[in-house]
Amino acid sequence: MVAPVEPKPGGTLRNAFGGVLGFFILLLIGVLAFSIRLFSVIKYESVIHEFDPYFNYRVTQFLTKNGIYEFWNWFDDRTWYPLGRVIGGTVYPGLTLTAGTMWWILNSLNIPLSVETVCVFTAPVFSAFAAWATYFLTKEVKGIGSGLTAATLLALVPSYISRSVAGSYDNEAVAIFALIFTFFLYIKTLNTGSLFYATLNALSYFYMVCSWGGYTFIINLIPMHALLCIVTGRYSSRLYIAYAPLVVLGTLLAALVPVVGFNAVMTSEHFASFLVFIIIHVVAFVYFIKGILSPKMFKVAITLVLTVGIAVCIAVIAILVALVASSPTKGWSGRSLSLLDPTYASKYIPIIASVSEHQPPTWPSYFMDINILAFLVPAGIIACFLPLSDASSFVVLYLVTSVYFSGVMVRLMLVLAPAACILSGIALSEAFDVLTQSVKLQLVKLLEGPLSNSGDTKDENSTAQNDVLKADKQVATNNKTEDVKERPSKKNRKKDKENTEKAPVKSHNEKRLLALPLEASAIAIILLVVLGSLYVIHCVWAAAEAYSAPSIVLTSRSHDGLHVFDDFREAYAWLRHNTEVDDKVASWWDYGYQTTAMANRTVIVDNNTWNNTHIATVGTAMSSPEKSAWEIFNSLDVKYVLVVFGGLVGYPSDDINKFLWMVRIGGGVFPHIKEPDYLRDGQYRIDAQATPTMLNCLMYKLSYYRFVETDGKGFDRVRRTEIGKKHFKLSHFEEVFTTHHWMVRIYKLKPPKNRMKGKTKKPKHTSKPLSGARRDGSTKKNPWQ
Amino acid sequence: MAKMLFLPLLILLLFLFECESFSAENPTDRRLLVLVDDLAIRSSHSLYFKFLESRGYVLEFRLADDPKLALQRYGHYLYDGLVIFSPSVQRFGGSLDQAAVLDFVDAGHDLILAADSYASDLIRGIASECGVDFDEDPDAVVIDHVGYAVSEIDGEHTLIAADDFIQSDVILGEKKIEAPVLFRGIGHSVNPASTLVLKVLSASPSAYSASPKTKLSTPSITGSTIALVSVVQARNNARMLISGSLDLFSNRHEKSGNEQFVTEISKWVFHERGHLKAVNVTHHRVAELAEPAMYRINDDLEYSIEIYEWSGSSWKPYVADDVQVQFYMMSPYVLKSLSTDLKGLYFTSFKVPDVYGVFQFKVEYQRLGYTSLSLSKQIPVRPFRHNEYERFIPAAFPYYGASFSTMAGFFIFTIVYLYNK
Amino acid sequence: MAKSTSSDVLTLIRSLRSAYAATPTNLKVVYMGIVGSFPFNSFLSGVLSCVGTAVLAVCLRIQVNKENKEFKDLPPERAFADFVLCNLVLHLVIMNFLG
Amino acid sequence: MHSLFQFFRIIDLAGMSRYRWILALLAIFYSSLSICTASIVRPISESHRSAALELFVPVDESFGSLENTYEALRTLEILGLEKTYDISRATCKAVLETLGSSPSITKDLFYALKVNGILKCQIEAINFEGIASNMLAVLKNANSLPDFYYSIGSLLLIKKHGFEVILPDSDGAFHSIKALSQSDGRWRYDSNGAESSTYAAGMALEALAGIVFLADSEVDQSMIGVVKNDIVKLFDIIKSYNDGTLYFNDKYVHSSDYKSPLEISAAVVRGVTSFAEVSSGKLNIPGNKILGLAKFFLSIGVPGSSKDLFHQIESLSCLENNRIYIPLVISLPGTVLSLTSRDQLKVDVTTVFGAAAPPLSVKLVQAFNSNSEGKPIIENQELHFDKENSIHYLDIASLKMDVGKYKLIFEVSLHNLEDESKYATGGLTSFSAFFTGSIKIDKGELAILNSDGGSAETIEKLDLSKDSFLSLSANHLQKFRLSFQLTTPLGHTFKPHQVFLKLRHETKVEHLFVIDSSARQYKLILDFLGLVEKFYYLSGKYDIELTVGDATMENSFLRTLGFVELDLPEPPEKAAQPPPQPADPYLRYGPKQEISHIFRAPEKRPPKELSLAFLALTFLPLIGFIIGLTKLGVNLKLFPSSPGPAAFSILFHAGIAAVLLLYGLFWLKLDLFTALKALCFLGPFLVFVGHRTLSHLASTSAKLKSS
Repeated sequence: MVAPVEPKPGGTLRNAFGGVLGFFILLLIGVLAFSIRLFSVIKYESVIHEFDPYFNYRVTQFLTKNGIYEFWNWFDDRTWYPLGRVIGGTVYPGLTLTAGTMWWILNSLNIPLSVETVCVFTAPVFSAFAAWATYFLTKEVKGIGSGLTAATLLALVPSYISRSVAGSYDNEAVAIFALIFTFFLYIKTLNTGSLFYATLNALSYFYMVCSWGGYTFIINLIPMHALLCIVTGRYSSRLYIAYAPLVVLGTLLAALVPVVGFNAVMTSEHFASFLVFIIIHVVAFVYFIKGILSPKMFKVAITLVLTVGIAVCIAVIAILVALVASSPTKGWSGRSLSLLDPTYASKYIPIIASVSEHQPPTWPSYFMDINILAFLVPAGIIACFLPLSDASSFVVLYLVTSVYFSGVMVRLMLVLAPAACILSGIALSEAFDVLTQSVKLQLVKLLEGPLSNSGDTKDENSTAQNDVLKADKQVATNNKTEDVKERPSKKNRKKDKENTEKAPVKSHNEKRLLALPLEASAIAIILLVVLGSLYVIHCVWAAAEAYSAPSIVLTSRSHDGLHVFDDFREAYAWLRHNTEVDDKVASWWDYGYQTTAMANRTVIVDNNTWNNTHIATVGTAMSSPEKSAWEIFNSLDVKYVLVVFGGLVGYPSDDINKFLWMVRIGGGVFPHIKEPDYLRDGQYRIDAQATPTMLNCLMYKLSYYRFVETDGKGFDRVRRTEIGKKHFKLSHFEEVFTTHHWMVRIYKLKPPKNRMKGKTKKPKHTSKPLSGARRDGSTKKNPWQ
Repeated sequence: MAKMLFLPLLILLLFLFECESFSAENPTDRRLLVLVDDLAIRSSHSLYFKFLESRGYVLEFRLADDPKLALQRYGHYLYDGLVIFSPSVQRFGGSLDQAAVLDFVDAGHDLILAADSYASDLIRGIASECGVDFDEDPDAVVIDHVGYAVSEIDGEHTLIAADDFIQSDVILGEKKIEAPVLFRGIGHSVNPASTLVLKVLSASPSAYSASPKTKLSTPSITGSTIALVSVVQARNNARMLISGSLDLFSNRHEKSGNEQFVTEISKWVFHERGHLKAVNVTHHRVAELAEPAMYRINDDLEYSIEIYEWSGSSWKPYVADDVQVQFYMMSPYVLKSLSTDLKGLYFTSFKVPDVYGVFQFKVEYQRLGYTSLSLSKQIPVRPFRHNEYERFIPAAFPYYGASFSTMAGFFIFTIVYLYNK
Repeated sequence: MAKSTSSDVLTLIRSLRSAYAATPTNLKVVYMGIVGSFPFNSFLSGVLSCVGTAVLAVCLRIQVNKENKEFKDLPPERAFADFVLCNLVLHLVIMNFLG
Repeated sequence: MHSLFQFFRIIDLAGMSRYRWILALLAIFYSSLSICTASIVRPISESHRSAALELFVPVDESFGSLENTYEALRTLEILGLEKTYDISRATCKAVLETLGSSPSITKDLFYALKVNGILKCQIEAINFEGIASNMLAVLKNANSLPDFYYSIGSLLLIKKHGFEVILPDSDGAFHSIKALSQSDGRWRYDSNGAESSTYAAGMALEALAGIVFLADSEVDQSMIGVVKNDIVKLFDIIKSYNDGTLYFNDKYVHSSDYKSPLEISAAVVRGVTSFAEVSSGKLNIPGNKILGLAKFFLSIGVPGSSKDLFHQIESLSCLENNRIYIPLVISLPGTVLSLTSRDQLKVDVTTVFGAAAPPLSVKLVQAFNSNSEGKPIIENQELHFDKENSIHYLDIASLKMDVGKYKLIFEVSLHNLEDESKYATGGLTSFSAFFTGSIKIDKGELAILNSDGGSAETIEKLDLSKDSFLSLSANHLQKFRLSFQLTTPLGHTFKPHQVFLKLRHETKVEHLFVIDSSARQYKLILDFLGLVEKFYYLSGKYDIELTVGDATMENSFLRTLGFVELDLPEPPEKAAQPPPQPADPYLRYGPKQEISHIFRAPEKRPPKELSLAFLALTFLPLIGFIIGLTKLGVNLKLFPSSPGPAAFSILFHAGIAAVLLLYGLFWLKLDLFTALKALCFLGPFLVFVGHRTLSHLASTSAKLKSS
């Protein structure tokens, strides 16, 4: 809020000034959001980060090289050998297309940036956009101030930084922006009720669908909100306009995205929207006839309509139930099921449970990711409830749902973060609002106190009055400063009224309220500022230390300085330069994307885990004894096997630690792999107590082959034990490459033996000397006889 | 005189055959090293050696314990084939040992190994490395009291008349061997799991392998499981002949099947017969000629391959009706017999399955006595492109109609709405 | 006076139109019931085109409805322009999806 | 004394063998062998002659080089084969020009003379003095053994031809050759060559013999004595094969100048015999070594190559008439004697060429039964002599010997004593002979016993002299008993070497049982209960196969007795799997079953008419709509009258139409992006035009309102 101690005519000027200021603040927020994500580039280098980004990067390269149509129809024969993968049909193209377009534009502007650079910086750029989108959204909800605050908070929020540092070139980077922007447009439509925004809304929803699987969150949240409004009797034709076209257009557009395709109407994630669609029509019709009919006629009609409507609903529900019951996964994709029932994945789909970011988060992670916002959010909710508008109710709904989801999956913290930011933004700005006002009034009182005798209340009233006027004026300016294109809708106005009412109410009983609150409010402000600065410090720390490590290059600080482990790229470079182009490399699926992207070799499975049995095959091979593993791999034409091993340098997320998942996933499809065989009375160990099955499985052998040669006794730094079996030979595999820190080890399958041995029993030793002596004496056998 | 002549000849031949020694283009062996433990064998088996020389092989005779023995010099082999006629040698001389011999075989060269009524552990070792196990009892020989060769001086019935040959024209030649083969030596058993070993000559059901001198304990191998002569074709198509008797190759036993037997089988071992090669694998869409980098599902394709057999001097077209091609992805989706034009060309055509993925054209041709052909060629099969699906389906006409009618309706509506009063 | 009549006419037209737009939907659903949803995309686009136009028509009607106080500050021409835009987008998508 | 000699060999051999306990065994082995050899050698026979005729065939009436020619002629001559063809013309031509060309290689000259010696070409033209003189010249400054050999040889031949040749300094030559001799009796090829060879020894001796023959003056005996000593030493390094034949060989010869043992021995024999010819007095070489050599040459049988044949025949002929010992070969025409067809035990004693031996008598000293060593069965049986086909024979029927393998030890004693010093008979000679006969098989019976052992469930008598076919059945609680009895013609129990019972399951899994003899009969009891494990719990039909065979059994047989139907308990967990049977190679290869892909069935299409009908139906609402409009009496009154706005509004609708048309086209053929491009051009235009139109309309409506 602008300080109200100025002459009246300066008002417009001041508001213009405020607008410009706001614009610059936004600009700065954008810069901030962009620059705080550059730590990774500064501290490390401008590289693509962990796993999926490499795939996106590869796809982008393909796109920029071969054009959109080739990309659309891309059948990739270098992954999921021998099944191959229809990339065009199974990838969310949003991110790729965005980066591709950016690159194309830049090049057509003769700014020769490499594709990689563009990819690296896509995420920061879009986080800036996201901040702005947040601004607009929050502004729609609670005015500029909270908008700016929310934008600032989002620009800094760690959980979003974790997914959008420079180089983490992943869907979420773009999707969060799309998400917020879609919500913004929805609210906008809701507020204005203009088809134009409805169209834009549908389009941005389309972009969201292109970018991320999380679009189902939108297509479920918005119907929920619509339903909420209807139930709470807040139905308005604006709601209809905001909702109905979105469903129709959105569904059509979503169906255009190959990866979604008919799922947009077939799977149960989307059914909610259709139900609400029908309901809203019924309701709309009810209101319509209510408008044109006389009340008593209306009674009849209403019953009729309702019956019909309910009948239709029931019919549809019946159909849906039928459909759902028919489909095996109850029409829900595994991930969304695990959202509804958190224990589902761990029970049925180990492949989903195996991904660390699908685990439920821990409390510290909440504090880590949305630091103080966690405390501000409740305040924000309260602020939203006085007064409750469609928009604020939407925000609250958004928050509640996202809190639930984030409780199920760490990954969905990302969805929670914007909601938290918005609400705490609202909370903060409201708080500042109140406090600054009281401070201002206090100051006025202090200024005027000496001149007038204390008993006279009139001029105080007058001051109060012109305060009111000022407030009014400034409210008016508020309204003016609001976007000129659309007139302020009633609600805004109502809200502002209330703002203004607050002020005089306060100002009236100020004398009683503000007896001492100058200090109190001042302290409160200071506290808030401190709080904010704490948040900032935390965020900067998170951005700099926690989240900016690209997991392909690792560093470790020890007493003798900084160590850099660049083993992954070493290994992939080796593969690229020392193997045939058509060789197949088998590894656990985590490394599939990197292998295809960095080593350009065909892989069996990769991080796009679309075929469970194929992954299970690899898992089975890894957990089988050497010979059968060799047979499995050979049947897949595998030439090289790549394992990641942290035992030497203590890199915890290596294949031995992931091994149990391989066993589970493999056992899920091939029952002869049983998890208990690998566990010594329930716990997983690789030392002398380990089970023989464990000590003979391929993964163990490939990881610990020749490990004992490093230090005398083969001490595993990750598991902190000595390994169980130390000296053994490999009969069907040969080690071809091991990186400098032994983090990646590459083995080659030996060709089948050229000859087949016989029984190879050694002759009895009792008879040997006799025969020997008989022949090699002086007397040979007469060759002629 | 012989010295004067032999040495330069050998050198000349060495230089001559550097270029066209054993090779894919000319698989017949040329230079053979014959290891004997008594040079007298050269005269006692002279007929067999004479035959080999008449086939154009260059024989080099060495004592098995010659300290200057070496199979390879400067990393490449001096010989194409090895004939080990030294059953009693305990260890080879020079740089030669069991491992060296096996490496020689694994390098694709051929081997003839003859044990005798005694075989040293070295010989047994080599044999069992190739999947042939001689009877462990060192005194055991094959005895057959029913099917023995009648002669007034041999009463032990250790010289047996075996006529249980393998039925294969490739290995034993077209001409049937009438007279039985006279065999005196030790029997062996082949590893039943091995798909590479073939019993060429096996004993009669009444035979058994034991020492005729001592009283009989349970013999380890009896009856027709006793293999007298076996051949091994390694995976790299190196061929080995393992015989339990050196006597088999000697000059005696005229008017028996021996001579024909050993000559025919030697031709096979030294790749004069049954060596196939496949060339010019081509595949393309019907009505196209260029080989595509990728097929689309439901394409019609044509596949062709040329197979030739080495006749000992030149490549002749190979004629058979059982060559098959697989269109293979984890399991064969299409498996078709190829039809041939009797000039070595085999061809077929089929429709690509409606399953996309990385397929392989596999030709796995393994026949008794022939070198195994196994080629596979990788080819991806992609699904339809977005614009390759069928369009304008009559079944969908109503939908089209609806869409367009709504468009028309919309158009009319705009006009009407705007200008109506 | 004239104003009101015209608006009535418009109302009628619009309701007529939405009714009209709805009919093919039912038709098509019936048809699908008969022949099965083979070219599913065509079916979908067909249905949704009708639903879409209907919905849009309704929206337009709501917006230009004079009784509706919410939209006083939204001139009918602008509403119409939005309507046209929305329709064009809709039909583009439908055409793309029709296959 | 020979046997003593053999024992020495054993001692040093035992010394080299690491295992103490073998010593005794070997001692027995060798001592048994030390009574001369046990090998059967036949003298030169018709087969050699026929082989010679096959091997020596002249190509365009010559045998190639003179050396070969000589070998051929010599062999044929010895074998006494009349030349069926005439090669003299061509060969003599060669001989003549070889002799004619004065400075010719001594070797060729040598063979030319040899050939000439056989062919007797008319060679008056040649001046032998010239040849002789330059031979002498060669001899004078010869320093390598071949030079000596050939020059002396040719001089010898010239002398034989009748020209007088005088060797001036025979002692000198003798010494210079002797200088090449080694301590162990071998010789070197030339003075500076290190390696000593037995072959050289042969040449040297022959050369020396030539010198002694040519020597004008008597070579002094001391030298000859030394040489004789060398010869003895040479015979000390003679080698022997395991069948007792003796031969000479060089330790290691490089393969380029390879000399087979045959060649070397032949050379030695030639040398020694010829030296024995010329030297006065007797060489003391043990007779059985000469005999061993002879047997060596004979044991070769019929060589495969002409050279081998030549060496064999020539050296045999040298042995046939040498001054040391003339080997007499004792041989048995047959060592397998059937009792049923009352064969005779025949022994014939001949020279190597099968010529009749001097009068002698053969005695069967001892006969051992090989499996019961120790006390002889028969002793000192004189063999009868059959004059006309000069063979010593004995009726085995009279010997009362049962079937079996025997070791027979014969002794040859010459009648008149001076032959003792002429002939080498090898003293005692042992042979192993087989007396075969047909064995009587009876009391054959096959029974299935119950578990209690006593009571038999089924008993089948079987006659093992012919194939019978029984079908039995048993379960795992029962026993299987087979018993029979074997008796020799003389009524003793007979213990054959091979008595097998084989049970073969349908799945080719075989189980072999060796039946051993209890008291007088062969009996086998199979307790299935103990065997289920061994039988891999395989129930079903087992073929029963009995094999009885022995070297001395004339009616060895392999019989299928039938089958037994076994039912065994179910295999428990982790029972041993039966061993894999080798896959039949004929089945393993061969074409596979053809596979063809089953394509997805296309979606079912409705009849075209139906679709068309519905197509028509879909247009009905449109028509209804238009009708409705007309019914409502819509009008375009508001259409702007003034030209500008009119144009704009027309353009506006044209634009919309264009866009819709574009959509139509897009659906028909265009792709998305071309359509979008076009839209990019149309869009702004439309916006602009639309804006104008609508604003105009708005203003008009506003006017209306105001008015």
